[in-house]
Amino acid sequence: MNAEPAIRQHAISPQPGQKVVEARGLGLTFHTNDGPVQALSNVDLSVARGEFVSFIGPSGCGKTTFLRVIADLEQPTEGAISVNGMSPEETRRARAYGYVFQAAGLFPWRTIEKNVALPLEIMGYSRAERRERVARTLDLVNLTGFERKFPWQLSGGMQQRASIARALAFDADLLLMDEPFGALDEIVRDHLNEQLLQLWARTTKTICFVTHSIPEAVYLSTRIVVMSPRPGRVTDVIESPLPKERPLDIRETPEFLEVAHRVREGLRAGHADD
Amino acid sequence: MNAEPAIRQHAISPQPGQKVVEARGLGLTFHTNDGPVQALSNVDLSVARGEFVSFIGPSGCGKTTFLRVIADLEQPTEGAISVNGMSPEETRRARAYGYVFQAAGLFPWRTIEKNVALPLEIMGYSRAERRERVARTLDLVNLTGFERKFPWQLSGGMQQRASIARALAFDADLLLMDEPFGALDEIVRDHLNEQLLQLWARTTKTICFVTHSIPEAVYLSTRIVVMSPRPGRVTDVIESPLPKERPLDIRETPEFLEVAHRVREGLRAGHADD
Amino acid sequence: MNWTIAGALAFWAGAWALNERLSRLEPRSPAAKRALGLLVPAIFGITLLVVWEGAVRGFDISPVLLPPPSAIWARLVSAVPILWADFQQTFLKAVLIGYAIGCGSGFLVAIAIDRSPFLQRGLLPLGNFVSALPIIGVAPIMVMWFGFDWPSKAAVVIIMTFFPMLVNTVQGLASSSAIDRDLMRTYAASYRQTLFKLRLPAAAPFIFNALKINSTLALIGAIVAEFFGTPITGMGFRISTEVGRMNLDMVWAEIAVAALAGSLFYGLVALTERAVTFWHPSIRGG
Amino acid sequence: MTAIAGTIPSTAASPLHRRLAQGKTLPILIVLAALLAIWYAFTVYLNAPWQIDAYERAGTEWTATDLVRDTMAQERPVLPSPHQVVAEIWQTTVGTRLTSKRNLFYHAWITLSSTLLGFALGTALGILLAVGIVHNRAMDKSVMPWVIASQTIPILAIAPMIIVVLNAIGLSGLLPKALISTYLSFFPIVVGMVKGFRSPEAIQLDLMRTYNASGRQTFFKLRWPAALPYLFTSMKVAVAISLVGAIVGELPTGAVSGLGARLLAGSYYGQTVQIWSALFMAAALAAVLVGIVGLAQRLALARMGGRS
Amino acid sequence: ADDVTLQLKWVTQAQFAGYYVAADKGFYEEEDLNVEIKPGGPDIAPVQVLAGGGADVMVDWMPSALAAREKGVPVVNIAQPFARSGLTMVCRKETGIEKPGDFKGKTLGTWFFGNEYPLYSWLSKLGLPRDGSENGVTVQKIGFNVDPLLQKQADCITAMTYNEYWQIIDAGLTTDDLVVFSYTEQGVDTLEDGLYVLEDKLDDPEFVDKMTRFVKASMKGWQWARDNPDEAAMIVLDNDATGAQTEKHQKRMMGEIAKLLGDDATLDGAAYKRTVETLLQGGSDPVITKEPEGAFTHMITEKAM
Ligand SMILES: Nc1ncnc2c1ncn2[C@@H]1O[C@H](COP(=O)(O)OP(=O)(O)OP(=O)(O)O)[C@@H](O)[C@H]1O
Ligand SMILES: Nc1ncnc2c1ncn2[C@@H]1O[C@H](COP(=O)(O)OP(=O)(O)OP(=O)(O)O)[C@@H](O)[C@H]1O
Ligand SMILES: Cc1ncc(C[n+]2csc(CCO)c2C)c(N)n1
Ligand SMILES: [Mg+2]
Ligand SMILES: [Mg+2]
Repeated sequence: MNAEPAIRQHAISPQPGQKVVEARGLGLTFHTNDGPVQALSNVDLSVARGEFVSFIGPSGCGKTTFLRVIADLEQPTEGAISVNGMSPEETRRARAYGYVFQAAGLFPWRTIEKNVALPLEIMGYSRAERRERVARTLDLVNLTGFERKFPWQLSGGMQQRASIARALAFDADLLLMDEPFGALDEIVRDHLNEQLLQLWARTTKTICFVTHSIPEAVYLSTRIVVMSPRPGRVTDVIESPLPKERPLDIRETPEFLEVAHRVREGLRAGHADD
Repeated sequence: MNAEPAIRQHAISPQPGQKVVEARGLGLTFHTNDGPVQALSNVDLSVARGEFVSFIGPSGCGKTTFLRVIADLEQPTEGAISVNGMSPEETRRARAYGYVFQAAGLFPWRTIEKNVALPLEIMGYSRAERRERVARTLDLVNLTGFERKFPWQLSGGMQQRASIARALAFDADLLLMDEPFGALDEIVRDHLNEQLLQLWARTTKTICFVTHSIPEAVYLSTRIVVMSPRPGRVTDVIESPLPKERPLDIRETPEFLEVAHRVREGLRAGHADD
Repeated sequence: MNWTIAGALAFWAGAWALNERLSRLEPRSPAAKRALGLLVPAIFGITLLVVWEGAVRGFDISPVLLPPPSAIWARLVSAVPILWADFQQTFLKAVLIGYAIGCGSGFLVAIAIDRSPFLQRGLLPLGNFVSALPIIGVAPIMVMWFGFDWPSKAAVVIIMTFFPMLVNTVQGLASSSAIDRDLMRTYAASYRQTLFKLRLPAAAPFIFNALKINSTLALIGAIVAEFFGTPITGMGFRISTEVGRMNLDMVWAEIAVAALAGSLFYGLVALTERAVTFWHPSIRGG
Repeated sequence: MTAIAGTIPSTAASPLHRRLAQGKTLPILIVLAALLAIWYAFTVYLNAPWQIDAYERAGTEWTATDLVRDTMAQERPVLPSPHQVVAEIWQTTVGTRLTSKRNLFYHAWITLSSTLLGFALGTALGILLAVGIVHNRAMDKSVMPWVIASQTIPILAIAPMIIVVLNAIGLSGLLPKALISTYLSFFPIVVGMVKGFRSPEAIQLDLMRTYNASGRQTFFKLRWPAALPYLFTSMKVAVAISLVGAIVGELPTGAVSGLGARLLAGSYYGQTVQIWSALFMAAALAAVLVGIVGLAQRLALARMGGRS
Repeated sequence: ADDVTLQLKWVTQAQFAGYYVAADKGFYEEEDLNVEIKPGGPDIAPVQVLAGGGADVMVDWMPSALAAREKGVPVVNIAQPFARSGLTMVCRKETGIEKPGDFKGKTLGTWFFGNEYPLYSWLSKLGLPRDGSENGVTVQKIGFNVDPLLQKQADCITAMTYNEYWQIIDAGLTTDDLVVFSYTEQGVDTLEDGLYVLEDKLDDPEFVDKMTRFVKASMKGWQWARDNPDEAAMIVLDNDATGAQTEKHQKRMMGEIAKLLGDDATLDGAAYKRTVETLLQGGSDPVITKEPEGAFTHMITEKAM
C-alpha cells in the first residue's frame, strides 16, 4: 500500500487507547419459522483503538452475527454495545467502518470498477479521485485488467477480491472483515495478509477479522477471540506476544506455534461441548 | 459414514484402471464484452478410476472452468475431453457425477432438508429412502437440527455444508468438488476431510477436488495437479507417496511435509510467471 | 370557501396526521399488527369519503354528475337483492371463469413458447398482437359469436387477461439464476423436472404480478363487455342502464360492489402470493 | 484457434439458410400460415348459416364451392375472411389520401398520440407511486388498497364523468383521452415496480446500509437497477393496456376520430369488415409498441451485463 | 357573435342534419351565433354534459330528459323539431309473428337508456310478463346495431325507421322477410330529438334571446334540409370525422328523417301527454313516478316562429 499519502483520516477518529468496540452481556436471538435460534449469548468484549482482533470459532457460532451487530445490521436482543463510544447506528451514520461480507455481494449490473467505485460515489468522492482509488485498490488485490468485466465473468476468488477492494477503497478507521480471504490460494492470501498488516501498521485502523485459518489469525492479530458453538459465547481471548513487525517467516517461530497451539486447543474445547 | 450398506453403485461403473477423465490439448476461451479471455490452454490430463485428484492454483487460473468442462457445463473451444470413456454430455445424462459448486446455490424456497432431497427427487428415489439419506448426509455434515430452516437462516459455512450434503446424498462414482470446505473452520474441516477420505477409500469413487489449502490437497489426494495463472495450464502433477490409510497425524510426517513443499514450490513458480 | 368544504379539509388534515402516527407504530403482537394494517387504509378511505361528501355538498354538484356517498350508501342497502343478482351474473360467472381460463391459457402458451424455441420465435411476436385487442371492438364480436349470456363476457375477460400472464410468465421463466440452472443440468434433470423444481418457483413472483393485475382487469373487462349486449342482469348492464335513467346513486352502488369484490379478489391473490413466494426478498423483507 | 472437427458446430450452411432456420422469419410465417388456415376455416363455418339462409330465401341451387366462395365475400359477415380485411386495410390506408378522415392511418395516429401520452404519464405516475409505497409506510398501508380499488371501477362507466369534469375545468383535446390511458396503465407499473424495488437481496441492502447511503442513493444505485426487469415487463403490459384505454377514451369524447371511433361506427353501421380492419390496426400498433419496449429491454439489460 | 355549444344525442348522422346545415349554410352566423356542435355516442349522456356546463343546449329524447328532471337536473324542452317517433320493433317473419300478441314466448331485443319503457308499457298493455316464461317474453339488452336479428339471437329488435331498419335491408333481408311494428301506431310512442336547456338559465333574458335565435336558425336549417335532402346528407358526411358513413345510407336516412319532422318546432301538448303517460306506466319501476311540471316552455318557439 504505497499510496499512503492519499489516505486521509476520517472525521471521527477516536483517541488511542479509547474503546472502539465495547460489548456487555450481548445476546441475540433470531425468531424463525420453527422456534427461536440463539445466535449470541452473553458476549463481553472490548476492542481498543488500533487493535487487530481475529474471531475464530466453529461454523454457525455467531461470528458473522457479532460483526453485523457492530455494524448496526442486526439489533441485539440483550445487553449493550457501543462502537467508537457511540451507538452502532451513529457509527454507521458517520460512515466510520468498512465491511467485507462473507459472500462477495457484487452488483451484477455493475462492472468490477463500478462496483469498487460504488462506496466512493455514495460518499461523494470526485470523479478523478474515484478513478485513482479504484485503480489503486484493484491493483492491490491483483485485479488490474478486469476493470470492465461483470461479476459473473470472474472466478469465485476474484469476486471475493473485488469485494475486498470495494471495502478498502475508502478509508474507514474500523474494518470489519468476514472471512475475506477464504476463497484465495495460499500465495495470494499471504500477499494480502502482508498488505493488510502493513496497512494496519501504517495507519491507526482497528480491524475485526473473522477467519477459519488458525495461522492466519495468529499471524495477523494482536488478540484472538475464540468463540464456542451456538449459542455463540466467547470462550477464550488470547493475547498475541508477537511484535508489531511481522515478516512472513515469523510463522515458523516457536512463539507463533505456541499461540497457534493455544488457539487450536481453545477451538477443540469449544467443539467438545457440542 | 456408517450407513455403508445402503450406498449403491450406479449403473455406469467404469472398470478399475480405466480412465475416468481424459483431456487432450484442452482449451477454452470466453468471449466477453471487452475481448476474449483464455481460461484454459492446452491442458493434458488423465484421471484413472479410483483416484483422488486435487487441483490447486492461483485464483482465476481456471480450476472451476476445468471442473465445469468435465461436468458438461462449459464447452471446450479446443482439444478433446472424454469422461468415463464417453463425451461429458453422455456422462452427465447418465447422472454419473456429483458436483459441489463453489457457491452454495441453495434454492431459497426449499428448506435445508428439501434442498438436500432435490437430486433424490429428480433421480426418483422413494420417499422413505429420501428421508433416510437426507438424515444421514445432514448428520455427516453436522447439520442435524437444521432440517426445517431456510437457506437464508443459515450461516455461510452451514450453507456450504448443506450443499456438500446435497452432492453426497446420491452416490455418484465421480465427485467434482469446487472448494467445498473453503468456509469451514479447521476442526469441522478436519472432520469432513476424514469422512471424505473414508468414503473414498471404502468405495471406488473418483474425486476431483479443487482447494486452496496445500495441506488439505496433500492430505487427501493421490495426485495433485498444480495449475498456473491465466491462461490456465497444468504446470506440475505431483504423485503422492502417502499410503491409502491416512490418519490425521500423517500431516506431521516428513513425507507429507516434503510433498507439501513441492506443491508450494510449484505454486510459487506459477505465480512468478505473473 | 364554505364551511362544509372547510370541515372536510380539516378532517382530512387530522386523519392524515393520525395515519402518519399509526403507521410509525411498531406493535409487538401480530394481532395488533393486523388490526393496524386494516385501520390505516380504513382511515384513509373514510377520509376520501368525507372529502367527497363535503365537496359534493359544498360545491353543490349535481347528483347526475356525482352523487354523495351518503346517497350511494342509502341505495346500496336498499338494493341488495338486485346487486346480489348482478354480482352473481358478472363476478361469479363471467369474471371467475374468464380469469381462470385467461390466466391458464396465458400460462400454458408461455410454457409452450418456452419449451419450443420455434414457437418462441414464431408465437411470441404474434402474442404481442393480441395484447391490445380493444375491448370495445372485441366485445360486440364476442356477443355475436357466443351469445348474450355470460360466455361472451368470459371470452372478453379471457382475451384481456391472456397477455399480462403470457408476458410475465415468459419473463419469469427466464429469471432463474445461471448457477441454479447449472445445478439442475448436473442432475441431468428432465425439462419437466427443471421446470417444476426450479424455473416455476423462480418465476412465481412474476406470475403473481400477472395474477394481481388480471384480478382487476378481469372485472373491468366483464363489466365493460356487458355494455354491448346482455340479458337484463349483470353489473355492467345495470351501470349502463342506470346511467341512462340518471340513477347515478345506483351506478355508484354497483361500482362500490365492484370495488369491494375486486379488492377482496386482489387481496386473496396477494395473500396466496405471500404464502407461495415467502422466500422472495420482497416478502421476506429484503 | 484451431478448430477440431466435432467439438465445434459446423458453420458451413449458407447465411440465407441459417437466417431462415434460426431467424424469426420462418417460424412467424409458419405460425401465421397456420392461423390463416384456421381463420379461413372459421370464416366458412361461421358465415355458412347466413349464406344458406340467403340461398333458401332466394330459392337458388347451391354447391359446396358456391358456399365457400360466397361465405368469403359477404358484405356483413359474422367473420370476414382474411383477404377481405386485407383489402379493406389496403384500401383505407394506401388507397386513400393520408390526411383524409377516411384513412385508417390518420385514425391510428390519433389513437397512438393519446396512447403514448397516457402511457408516459401512467409510467411516471406508476413509478412515483411505487417509490412512495416502498419508502413510506403510511403510503404503503393506506394508498395501495385504494389504488387496487380504483382499478375495479369500470372506466367506461366513469369515463364520461371524467371527461365532463375535465371539460368543466377547461381541459379538452388530447389530455382527457390520455388520462383514461393513464388511469389504466399506471396499475401494472405500480404492481411490478413495488415488487421490483423490493427485490434486492438482503445482503445488497445491508451493503448500502454500511455506507450509510441515503434513501436516494440506495434507490438509484440499487433498487432502480434491480427493478429494471420488472419495469420492462410491466411496461409491456402497460403500453398494451394504454392503447385499450386510449380507444375506450375516444368514446365519451364524441368518438369523432381514432380507432375507437372507427370500431364504434363500424359496429353501428354493421360494417364487420371495418371493425376487423380497425381491430387489426390496433393489434398491429400494440405489437409494434410492445416490440419497441422489448427492444429497449434487451438493449438496457445487455448494457447492464446481462447474460444472454 | 354569441357562443353556443350544442350537445347531440348521437354520432354525426343525418338525424341531426338541420343543425349541420344551419352551421354550414351560415344560418347561425346570420343570427350572430357561433355554434359548436358536439357529437354524442353511446357513452355520452347529454344531460350530464349539460349539467356539467359542457354545453348550453342539447338534443335529447324526452324519456331521458324527464328522468333527469325528476332526478334533480331541471331540464326544460324549448323546442321539438321532431313531431313523430321513428322507433319500431322489427321481427323476422319466419318466427311466425304477425301481430303484437304473437310476442308470447319470443325474445325481444331492445336498447335501454330509456327505450325499454315504451316497450314495457306496450307489453303490459298486451298483458305479457317479461319474465322469460312460456307465456311471457324474454327481453334482452342489445347494442346499437342489428346483428342480434341477423344472427337470430333475437326474434325482434328495436330499430329506427331512418337507420337500423335500412341496415337490416342492406344486410340482405327483404321487406317480405320482416314484420315492422311502429311504436306510434301501437300508442306507446315517446317524443324524440327535442332541444333542452337548464331551467334556471331561462331567467336570463340574454340567454333566452340567444336560444330564440338558435332555434330560429336551426329550424331554417331543418327546412333547407327537408328541401334539399341529398345536399344536406353530403353536408353531414363532410362533418363526419370518423370517415365511416356512406353516402347512400345518409341520403336515405335524410329522406326518412324528413318524414318525422313537424311543421314547426312547437311542442305538441297531446304528444307530450302521451309520452308522459307511457313513461308513468312503465312497469315495476317507471322512469318517472309523478307528472312532471314545467318540463317544457313555448316561450322560445313563440318568439322564434
Ligand atoms: N436471519 C437469520 N435467521 C435465523 N437464524 C439465523 C439468521 N442468521 C443467522 N442465523 C443463525 O445464527 C447462528 C449464527 O450464524 P452466523 O452467521 O453468525 O454464524 P458464523 O459464525 O458466521 O458461521 P460461519 O463460519 O459458518 O459463517 C446460526 O445458527 C444461524 O443458523
Ligand atoms: N462466464 C465467464 N465469462 C468470461 N470469463 C470467465 C467466465 N467464467 C470464468 N471466466 C474467466 O476465466 C478465468 C478462470 O476462471 P475460473 O472460475 O475457472 O477460476 P478458478 O481457478 O476457479 O479461480 P478461483 O480459485 O478464484 O475460483 C478467470 O479469469 C475468469 O475471469
Ligand atoms: C335514450 C336514448 N339514448 C341514446 C340512444 C341511442 N340512439 C340515439 S338516436 C339512435 C338512432 C339510431 O342511430 C340511437 C340508437 C337511444 N336509442 N335512446
Ligand atoms: Mg459467517
Ligand atoms: Mg473457482
